[in-house]
This record gives sequence, structure tokens and C-alpha cells, in this order.
Amino acid sequence: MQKVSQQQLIDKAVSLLADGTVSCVLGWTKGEFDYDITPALFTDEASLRQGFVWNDFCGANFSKYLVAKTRKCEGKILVFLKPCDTYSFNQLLTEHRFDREKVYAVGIPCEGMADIDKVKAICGDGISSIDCNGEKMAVQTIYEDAPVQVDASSVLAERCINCKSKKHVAYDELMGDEGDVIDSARFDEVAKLEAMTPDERFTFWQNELSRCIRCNACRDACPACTCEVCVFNNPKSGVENKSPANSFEEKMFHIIRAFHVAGRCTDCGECSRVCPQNIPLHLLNRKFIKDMNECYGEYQAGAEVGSRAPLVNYTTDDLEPGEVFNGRDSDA
Amino acid sequence: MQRIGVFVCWCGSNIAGTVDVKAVAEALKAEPGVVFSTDYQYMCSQAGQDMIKESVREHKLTGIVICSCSPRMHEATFRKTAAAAGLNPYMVEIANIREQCSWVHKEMPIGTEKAIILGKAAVAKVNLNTPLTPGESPVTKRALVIGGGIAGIQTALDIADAGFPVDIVEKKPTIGGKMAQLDKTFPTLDCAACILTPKMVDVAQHEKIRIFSYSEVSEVKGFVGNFDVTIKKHARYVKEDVCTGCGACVEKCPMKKVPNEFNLGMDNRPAIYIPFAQAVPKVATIDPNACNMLKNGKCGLCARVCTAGAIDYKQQDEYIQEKYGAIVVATGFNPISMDKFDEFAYNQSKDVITSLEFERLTNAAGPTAGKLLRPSDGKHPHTIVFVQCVGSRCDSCAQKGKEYCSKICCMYTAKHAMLTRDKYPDTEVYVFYIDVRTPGKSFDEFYRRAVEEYDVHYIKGMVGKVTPQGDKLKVQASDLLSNKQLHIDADLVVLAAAIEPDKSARPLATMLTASMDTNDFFTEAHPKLRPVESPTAGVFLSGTCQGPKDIPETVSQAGAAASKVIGLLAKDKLKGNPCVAHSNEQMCNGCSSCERVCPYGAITYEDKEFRMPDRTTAIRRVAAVNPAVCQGCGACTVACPSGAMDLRGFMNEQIMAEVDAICK
Amino acid sequence: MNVSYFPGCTLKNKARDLDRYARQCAQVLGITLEEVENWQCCGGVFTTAKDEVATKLSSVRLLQAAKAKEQPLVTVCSACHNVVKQTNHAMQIDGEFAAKVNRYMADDGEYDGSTQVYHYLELLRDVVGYDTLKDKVTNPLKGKKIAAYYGCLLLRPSSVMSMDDPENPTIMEDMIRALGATPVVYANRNECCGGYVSVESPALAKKNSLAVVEDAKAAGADMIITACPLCRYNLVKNGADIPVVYFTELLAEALGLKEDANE
Amino acid sequence: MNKSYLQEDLLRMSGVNPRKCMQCGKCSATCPAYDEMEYHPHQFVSMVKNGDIEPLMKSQSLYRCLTCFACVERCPRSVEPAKLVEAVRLAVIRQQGANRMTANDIPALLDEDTPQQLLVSAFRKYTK
Amino acid sequence: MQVKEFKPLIVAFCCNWCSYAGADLAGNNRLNYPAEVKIIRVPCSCRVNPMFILRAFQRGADGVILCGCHPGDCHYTSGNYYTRRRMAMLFSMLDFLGIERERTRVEWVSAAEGAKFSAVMTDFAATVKALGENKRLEDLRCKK
Repeated sequence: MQKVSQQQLIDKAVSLLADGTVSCVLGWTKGEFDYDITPALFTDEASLRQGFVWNDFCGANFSKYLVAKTRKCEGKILVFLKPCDTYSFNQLLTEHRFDREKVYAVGIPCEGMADIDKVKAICGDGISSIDCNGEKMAVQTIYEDAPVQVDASSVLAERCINCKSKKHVAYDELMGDEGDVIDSARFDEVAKLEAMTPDERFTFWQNELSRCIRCNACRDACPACTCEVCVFNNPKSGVENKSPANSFEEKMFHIIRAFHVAGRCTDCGECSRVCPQNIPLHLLNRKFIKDMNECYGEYQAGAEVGSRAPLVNYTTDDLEPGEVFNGRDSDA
Repeated sequence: MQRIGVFVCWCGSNIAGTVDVKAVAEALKAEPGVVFSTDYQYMCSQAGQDMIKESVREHKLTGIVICSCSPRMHEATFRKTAAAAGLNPYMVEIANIREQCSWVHKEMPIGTEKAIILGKAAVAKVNLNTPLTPGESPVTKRALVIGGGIAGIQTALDIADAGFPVDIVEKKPTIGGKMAQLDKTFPTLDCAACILTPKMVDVAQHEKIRIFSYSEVSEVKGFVGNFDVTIKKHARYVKEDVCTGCGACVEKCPMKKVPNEFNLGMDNRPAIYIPFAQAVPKVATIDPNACNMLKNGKCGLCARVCTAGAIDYKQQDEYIQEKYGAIVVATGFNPISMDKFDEFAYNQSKDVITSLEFERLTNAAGPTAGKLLRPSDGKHPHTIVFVQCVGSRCDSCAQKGKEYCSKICCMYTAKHAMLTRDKYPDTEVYVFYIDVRTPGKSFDEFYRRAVEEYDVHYIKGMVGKVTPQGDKLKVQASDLLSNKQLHIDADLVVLAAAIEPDKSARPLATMLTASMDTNDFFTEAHPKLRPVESPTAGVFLSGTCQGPKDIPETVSQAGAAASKVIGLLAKDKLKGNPCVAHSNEQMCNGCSSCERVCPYGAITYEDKEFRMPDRTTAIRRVAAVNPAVCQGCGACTVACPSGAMDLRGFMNEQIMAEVDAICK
Repeated sequence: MNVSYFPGCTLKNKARDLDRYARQCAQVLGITLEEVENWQCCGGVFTTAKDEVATKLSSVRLLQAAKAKEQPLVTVCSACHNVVKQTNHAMQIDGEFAAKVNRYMADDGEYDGSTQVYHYLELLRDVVGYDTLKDKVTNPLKGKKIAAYYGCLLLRPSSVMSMDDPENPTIMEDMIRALGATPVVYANRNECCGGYVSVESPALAKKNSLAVVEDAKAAGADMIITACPLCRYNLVKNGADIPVVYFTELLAEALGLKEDANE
Repeated sequence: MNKSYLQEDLLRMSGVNPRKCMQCGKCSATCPAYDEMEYHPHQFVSMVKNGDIEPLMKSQSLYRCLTCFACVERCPRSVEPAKLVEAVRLAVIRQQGANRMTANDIPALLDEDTPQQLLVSAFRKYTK
Repeated sequence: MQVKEFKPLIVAFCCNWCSYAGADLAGNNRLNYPAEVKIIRVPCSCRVNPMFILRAFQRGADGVILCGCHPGDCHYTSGNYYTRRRMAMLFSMLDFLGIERERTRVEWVSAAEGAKFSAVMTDFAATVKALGENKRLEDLRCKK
């Protein structure tokens, strides 16, 4: 259960619309299923009351939508930001991707989002409705009479288990506390891979990446991927490719994508959330973040507006490319 | 589709000895776009070049590949050839089959195979070449000289004499710099003031020169030929154009206990002051930290005695904007602090002084009117010990001094020793040295005179400890040649303090995007062949800001910098390097990544209106590269996430085509 | 504040004054000196040879004992301080040395160089603060002209000791000032008294000691203070004709503790 | 010149790089024991550098160095001559029977004020 | 049956001001290195996009080496500092994916270091040769 209720958010949005602070509201709405939440733009009270949704499945990070929406919207847009969304929000501001003046950001606390696959693992398929408002999540399936009561903490998404921060780093208004940065174990999985032999790592990634169907969902959801023209869509870039022709293409796409967002990725986890093949793409980004933290000092993209990312910075005594392996296991 | 001609050079047997040039020419004929391929003994010869020109006309070539020596050798030659044949010079690519092929491989089949691959890569690149034209930018015909010491003075005079206007910015109230503080100059012993002050007057009277004294550069924008500079003129509380320099205010000022920086604090000056009699501009300056009127509104004596009405207690700092075509850095040096060398008791005794202080003590206009007297008790010193290399030639681990040799100390110490012995023959003079370094015209002769004619005691060894005791300075030192530890009761100890660049140099370098070494000396564009230019185009170096120098060297470098500036200002337009970055506005995100890595500040952003794919319009922030500032490194192209930034002449597509050709 | 305290051999014997006054003053200044249990001699001098391990073990044990209590380690004797601090430094920067040492540390636990080592003077300056000290003075030593004698071990090598400017130190002068007396600055205050060479060449020790005393006297001192028993011994033995006392004694006097101590 | 084993050992023990020395003589200038030494600090540096170590090992100079670190502190090149002197001294007293001082020497050295520190230090310096 | 000797394909990106000149100097001094090394001239090591390196591997290169001016000596003052960070991160990522870390290398070679250039290339070619063919990153379609 989230600390701030859907009703509170709707009331907030309605009042901000009514007093003219904002002209539209970027929010979540229900899709095909209760857990299938998609972003939507609301412009009046009626549609808000009818369609606005806020529950444990509202994982979508809205920061990215601001790039396109602020260009179109007259007046300000109201956006609700979870703590992790605010980092993307700041990062996009650092990159001048939207006009801050055109946004009214309301920070909302987040208790973590649920992973529907984990719910399904408990309740099975055929979910007809989910009620997240109680102490426990009530999952109704077409096969059972009574809803199954699921502990929300047992179906938390990976990125929420390893949540790096409950702190709102950008907002005009807060509903709840500002929150704190928290110690997370988010690099443990990366470290586990690092401890493997190169052959094991190769097999691991071969397994994962060979499932890629090049649907581009990771790119399309990624708040760092807001390029006007994506290199993968640009015939002159030399890497344009619509579908994975072979195992190399899969790797190439993901390496290039990870490199492109290195230093800019806030580790929001959207890539893995949206991947239909459940590839742990966030591990690639986290690997870069971990390396950069270790080699060039702690850096959190989006923690502040205007900060200089490690890859567009240097010191004269940085370690040499060959030295990044020093001190790591010499398994090669 | 390009029509490419391939020309394979034998370079006599240099290439042909290891590479089957005919086979190379033959193989490359089959490459896409190639319509003509041939070989010749010496492609760079007149006959070879004529053949290229002829082939361009005959085969209507649009691109040329020369398989020959390194492009670093003849790229310029063949570009000219292409231009003479009516082709754009940037439609030429060189395959380096000599230095990087025939000369490093021994067997013909291997050499030939590699030469073909290198040729293919060049062909692949030329297929994507586009004609490039260097950009042109106008030149503002005015120079800025930062620093008004002898280096800045000489540079300014030389530029101005060539007919170009020059502004000098000097942070002190007067120009003259360190040389104005010196007594005599080695090796000829003319008086520094006698040779410097006429030059200062020349500067003051030159119709092409403006002096901004008591001023600093606060902002620099723009690029070679087009610098926009903001100069901050500090309030001196005296109207410069009204003050006659009569000195009545200086005489009447009641606050007379301000340490006189011109005499390095060895005597005092009033709160309103003219640094020295020959100051240029000769106008008074009020020291706001000392003046009672400015501090608490009580006094106003100077305003009352000033018949010209020049005093203005309400004066504010003034900012002046000016455009310049070239900037000369002449920020000079200072002796280092002696705080970390207190084994020599500099902080414990007034009679331990630096060499620059010694200059003031012997200068007729100094605190003792030229009489060599001890600062502590005004007595004539009978035993003087000079210590060389204090803070110079130190190991970096010692973290005390400088690693370099300060270069001027050996000579000025010989001068000090000689002059002392000349004027006061009853004085014993000891010089402790590690090495005596006197390369320079008449320098060693000068030093030998000090030893042989003036009987200065040169002792190889170092002073280890100076102990002030009573009115003596007990000097404990080693004499390495006689293998003894010496104990000398000295009256005066003079330390040859290392010199370091002025502290203002580092922030200035940042403003100019000019590079510095770890010692904060400005680096040259090339240490041997371009010693007076900074790597940043349009920024030139004069004097000790570039490295330790004596006066003759400084003056010659100042003249050299001036001639470089004149050469630049004489041009009406500057032609740039066309191989510069450019941004595809359609693809640019305006994210600033490129700007962050650009070492030249060549990238700016502007808001532009674009038609979006959905037929609406939107205003987006996009990058724009100033081709006159961009030097073409390409750092931005990799920082750019969208690939909007590309480098002309080395485009992503071109380099990938080369990769493909090599890996095929 | 509680700190681990290492008196060292001489302070238990010939230099009891140095120790006793140090403890009494610390108490008044709000610092509790907890004497390290079962301590051994520091080793007397620090052997600079990198391969010398055994002679440094007692210092390492000392440091480890303080670390175990999560306390800084305080010494009063200049020589002990020098040995302990240099050993600690070697443990920090010389991995090979540290590895060798730790082979002998099975009983005490491995030591990593993390203990903070203070000289008592640093404690006064950096922890208590000279302003606070000044406030606690009950018997200002007005009119006394006192020469601080640093000797060699307290300041050098400065890259390791990093207590004060090695050529122009102020830590003792500032203390003297805080106690109400007038410090006398003289050039030889950081020159060696002759140290242990007095067993090998008494003449050398005498020459050096007298140079110090003469310099201090010439600068107008009527008393010399020191932190080192060996310095005091050499200076006194070689004919100092002004009093040479431990700095803690002066401290005790100014804090009004000296009479009690003499009882 | 071939580096002798002894020379290598001395450099390793002391951590001193005598090649950094520029022969300014400041170490000897500042040495308080200079007059008692046959070979002076700068000579230790140059002689060890040149492999001329035997004379140093025989010299009384080894036992005159106060280890007061004045030379270390004031060396403009960070050569640290005192560490080299110590290394040579150790090379001597580590040899069998080469102890400079024995327990029998002590009574003669004692007076009623002799601090323990003096004996301990002297023993450390002169005895293995 | 005689097995055909494996000859690795090596792409070397060299900055125009130092390493390319260093390679020329190696030539001037006739300092041999394996012909498998093919040099591509770039203005500065910082011009090398990770995509070029991946492209080379894709097209069948067995090793890619990047050479630039020594840190501090960059003709463009700071280019190689960016290169150093970018390549450190890229190489670490390739290693993370299980691709042999020895196939990629960065070396700083000045215009005066002809001998170093030759030695570096000889060593790198031997290292790559010992690794054998690049199988983990190549695009099979691009192989003959």
C-alpha cells in the first residue's frame, strides 16, 4: 500500500488544475488489466476522477515524457514524481531537455512497486483484478472465489528491493517527507558476475542477450534515451539495425546503449522493468555506475542539476585503461 | 559516385623494394569508385605531380588516393597538386605504404598485401570525402599585452611601432615590473633604471599604446583575431587624467606607516603614494586598506592639498570592454616565499634577506639611498654570505621548492658580489654554490671577474644552518672541495630565492584556455619551434611567464612575440582548418555534453525553431560550433550521445569505412 | 576524553616529573590518561632500515593496544613519540613491512596503522586548545623568559611527524605564551643535543649541548623547557647554567599543581 | 659498474636512491657531528653510489651519526643520507661479533642521572 | 595435414600528432613489427568512438589497439584524458561481458618513441595471436 492515496493525488491534481497552476496532468491510467498501468495526459477534472490511477503498479517514470509534452502543452504540466523519478528529472534538466518553468513537480512518497511476474508466480494466471489499498494486496483470479492475499513486500520489483534513494531531489511541492538516500545492495549482483570467470560471464550474457527480440522497449522507456534521432534509427550511424541478425548484434546494441547512457543513467531500472524478455539490462548500466564510482569517485547522475558526469570529466592522474582490472581477480 | 584515381609511388626502391607497386595499382583498380590507377617512380616529383594533374583532367577525377610516404610528409604537397588541377584539396587521401609498410616489413608478398589493404582503406574513405573549404574570420587589428614589465613593455613597443594599436594591462599602479626594482644589470652593469625608464616613457608617449594600470583582465571571450576582453580598472581614488604627479598629497598624507611594497617592505610609504619617481603613469594611488578617509571618513588631507582636484574618494572600479586580435601574456615572476626554508633564519633575522631585497638595498632610490646597510641596525656589513639555489632544483618529494633551475641567480649573485667588493673593498663576500651556471654571452667572463679580480670567495657547498646570535649570523656550511665544515660569522646573509610565475597567471590561463605546466609556467605551442606562441591560437607568450629568463632573453622573446602578433594582425582574414566539428541540428539534443569536453570553448548553444515529425514546430536548444575556434580534436563527437556531432575530414562514416576496408 | 597513554621506561624512572605532572595536568584539563597495560619499551630509537622488524614490534603492540580500545595513543617523551609515530607511519605506507610485522601479531591481532598518535603537546594544542589552557591557568608565569628546546626527535622527519614547521616551530612557544610567560626564540632550538652519542663521544654531546644552551641564553632565556629526558640529561650534564625542566613541570606550575605534586 | 650485493642490500634496506643527489653538500653543512666524522654525510651518499663501501664500514663515522635527521629534513633532493648511514652501520653490526657495545660497557657509562632511554638507544644503535 | 598459421587481424587507431608520427619514426628507423597491424589515422585518440572498436570486432578484427599522446602531452591539451576514461570503462564492460580483455589495449606512444611503437605492436600482435581468433564479438556474416 502506498502512503499517499489515489484520492489524495486526484484531489491535488484537481485543485492545481482549478487554480490555474497547471493546464494538464501527467498521470497513470489503467490499461487492459489492473496491473497494466500506462501513462496518460489529463486535462479536466472529470477524466481525472474517472481515469487517474495510483497503486503499486505505477512504476512508469514520467520524466522522459516531459521532453515531448512540454513542447506541446500550453501552460504548465503537473507531474507526480516518485523519488527515483526525480533523479531522471534532474538529469534531463542537466541536459537541457525540457523547460523547468513549464513543469509543476509534486513529489510523492513510494513504498516500492510490485513486479507482476512475482504476483503471478504466487497466484497463477488469470488475474481479473488487484486491490492494493489494504494492508495486503488482494488478487482476484478467475479461478478462485476469494481474492488471494499477497504480502506486498514479497512481490517487490528488483529495482525497489535495491532502492538507492527515497529522497526527492527535485520538486515544487512535496506530499510527505523529503526522504533520505539509503544504502542499498544494488551492486551485489554486478559483483557476483565480476567474480565469475570470463567464460562463465560470457555464457551468462549469451543466455540473457540471445533472448533479445530488439523490440526497443528498453530504449523507449529509458529516461536517458531522449535523443532526437536515435543512432539505431540513423542509417548513417553505421549501427542502424532493426532486428538482431545474430548474437553479435544483440551484444552490440546493448553495449552501445549502455555506453551511451553511461554517466547519465540514474539507475531507475525502467529498462529491465519494461523488457518483455526479462533480460536484466540494468546490470549493464550498474556495471558502468559501479566502475565509475570505483575509478573516479562516487557519482550519482541526477543528484543535482548541472553536475559533470565522469565521462565528460577527467583528472590528470586517472588510472590507465589497463589498470581498471588491477585488484580484481586475475582470472584471465 | 566518386571518380577516384589511384597513384602508387615507388619512392625509388624505398617502396618498390618491398611492395609490388604494380600489383597494388592493379588490385585497387577493382575497388568501388576507382576509374584510374597507375604507379610512378617519384610521385612527389614535378613529373609525378604533373601526371596527377593530367589524370585528373583526362579521367574527370573527383577524388585522389596516393599510395606513398606518410601524409605527414607530403599530404600538403599533394593537396596543392589537386588544387592546381581544379580539385578540392580535401579530396585527397594518402595511404601510408612507406613508413608504415615497406619500411617495416621485409617480404614482398607481405608488404604488397598490406599495401593493398591500406590502399583500399584510403579508397573507401575518399568515396565519402566531401569538398571542404576553410572558414574565414576577420581580424581585429589591436593587441592586448597583459603585464607591464620589461617583457610587456618591449612587446607593446614593437607592435605599436609596426602601426598597430596596443593596450597594456598592468595590475600595479605603474608599469616597469621587476626590472624597475633592480639596481644594475649583468653582465654590463648598466643601471636598470637608466635603460628601462626611457622605454617606459616611450610607452607613455606612444600614440598607439594605451596603459591600463592598476587593472586586471577579468574576462576573455572569443578566439584568435576576435577576442572580447573585459578589463577591470581598480579604483585608485585619484583621477588619472587630472593628477599631475606633483606629489604634494604624498608629502602631506599623515598615514605614513604602510610597508612599501616597491622596497619589499624595508621602508614605509604613505597611504597615498606614487611607487617611484619615474612611475608611468605618474599619478598617485590611494591604498584603500590604509587610508583613513576611505576607512572611516576622517582625514581628507590629500583632497585639500591637491590643487588639480584629482582626488576622488567616491571612485568606483570600472569595467572596460575591448576587442583584440591577439593577446600577449607577460605576467612575469616573483621570488618564492622563504617560509619553508627557515633553517636560513629568514623569518628570525632582518639581516637574512632575499636577492631582490638586496637589489633594493643597493639601489640609489632604495630604502638606504644606495648605501649597503643592514636592515636590523643600519650598520655596514663586513661579511656577507650569499646562498645559491634556495628553493631551486629541489626534488618534488621534498615539497618545499621548485624542481627547475631559476637560471638568473648565478649571474645576479656574481653581480651582487662584485659590486659589493667594488664599492666596499673591506667586505668579505662568500658565495656558496652547488654549480655556477653561466651560459650566455660574456656571462662566464663576468663570473670569473668576480672570482679573479674581485676576490669573491666562491665555495662549492651549501649552507646548512644560519643561527642569529647577537648582531652576528652564524653560518654553518660545507666546503666540499676542502672537505670541511665552515663556520662563518656573517653580518648579512643573502638568499638566492627561486623564482616562480606570478600568482595571477593560473586564473588568467583558465580564462585564455591556454595550457600551463605543473609549475604554472605557460606552455609553448612547440618547445623548440614555436616558443613564443601558446597552443591556443592568438595567445602569445613573453618573458618569464613561459620560464625563467634574464633580461636579454626576455627582451628578445618579447620582440619575437611581437613579430608573431604583427604577422597575425597584418592579415585581414584568417583561414581556418576546415577539418572541424559540426553539429547536425536535426539530431542535436542540446545536452551540453560536447561543450563540456571541448578544450577550446568552441561550442555554444542557441534556441532554434524546428519542424517536428508530427508537423508541429518546437523550439529546441542546439549546439553550434565556431569553426574559427575549433581545432578539430573530435572529443565532442564521442561525447555526443546522438551522433549529431561529427568531424569534417574524419567523419564517423569515413572512419568506419576504413575499418570495414581493413577488416574485409 | 579518554586516551591511551604510554609513559615509556624513562618516565617510570629518571624522569618521573615528566610523567607525574603530565598525568596531573591532564586530569585538570579534562583528559584521562589510561596507561596501556603491560607495555614494553618503545625501542628507544627508530631504526630506519626497512628490514628491521623485531625492534619495532613493541611499538606496534602498543599501537594495537590503543586501537583495541579505539583510543588515540598519547606519549610525552619525545623519543618514544618519534619511535611510535615512525613505526605507525611505516605500517601505513610500507605494505611489505606491515605484512612482516603482522606475522608476529597473532596474539594481539593484526595492526593496520589506524591508531592516531599524539604527542602530549599536540593534545594540548589540538584537543584541549591553547585558549582553553589559558583559561585554566591559575598561576600565570608572568615575566619568565623561557626557551623551548625541541631537539631533533620531536619535529623530524617532518614528513612523518607532521607536528609543526620543522624549522620554525611554534607549538611550545604558543604553550609558553598560554601559560603567561614569554617565549624566547633562538635558532638552535631544533638542533640535536648529541643524544645517545654521549656514550660514544661525550665531547660531541658536550659541544652540541652547550651550543644550544649558549644560544638560548644569548637570546635572553632564563629557563629551558624540553620534552625529552635525554635532552635534559645532556644539557644539564654538560653544564647548563640555567634551569632545564620538563614542559609538564612548567605546565603544572602554571596550573597551580606543582606544590601538591612536590608533597 | 656492477652493483655489488652489498650495495644493493644497502639501497634496499635504506630505501635511499643516491642517484637523486646533486652533491650540494647541504647534508654535511647541517650535520652536527661533522667534525667527528671521517666520512661526512654527502660522502656516504656518493661512496655508496659508487660502490666504495668498505672504507665506510671500517670508519668510526658510523658511530658518530646522531640520527637527528637534520640532513634528511634539509636535503633539497629528498635523498635522506641518515638512512644510508644507518644502513651501513647495520651492515657492520649485523656481522657476527661486530657489536659495538656490550653489557659490560654499561657500568662505566652510568652516572646517577643517566636516563634509561640513553642506554636503550645506544644499545639499539651499536648492538645487534 | 598442415594447419594454416593463424594471423590475427589488428586495427590500430593512432593519433596524428604523437602515435602516428611514432609509427612513422618506427618506419624511418626500420623497426619491424607484424604486418597484421593496420593503422587508421585519427586527429586525436579522443576521436575514437567505442562504436569504431565494436565495428572492427564485428567485421572480424581480432584485436584493437588505441594509441595516443602521453597523458599531459595531448596536442589538444585534454583529448587523451577523455580517451583514458572512455576506454577504461569500455574495456571493463567488454570484460564484464566475458570478452577477452587482452583483445583491447590503449598505449601512449609519443612521436619520439618509434622503438616503443614497434615493441608495443609486436607484443600486442603476439598476445592476440596467442588468444586465437575472435569468436565472441564477431559478426559471422562479415566473415569471408
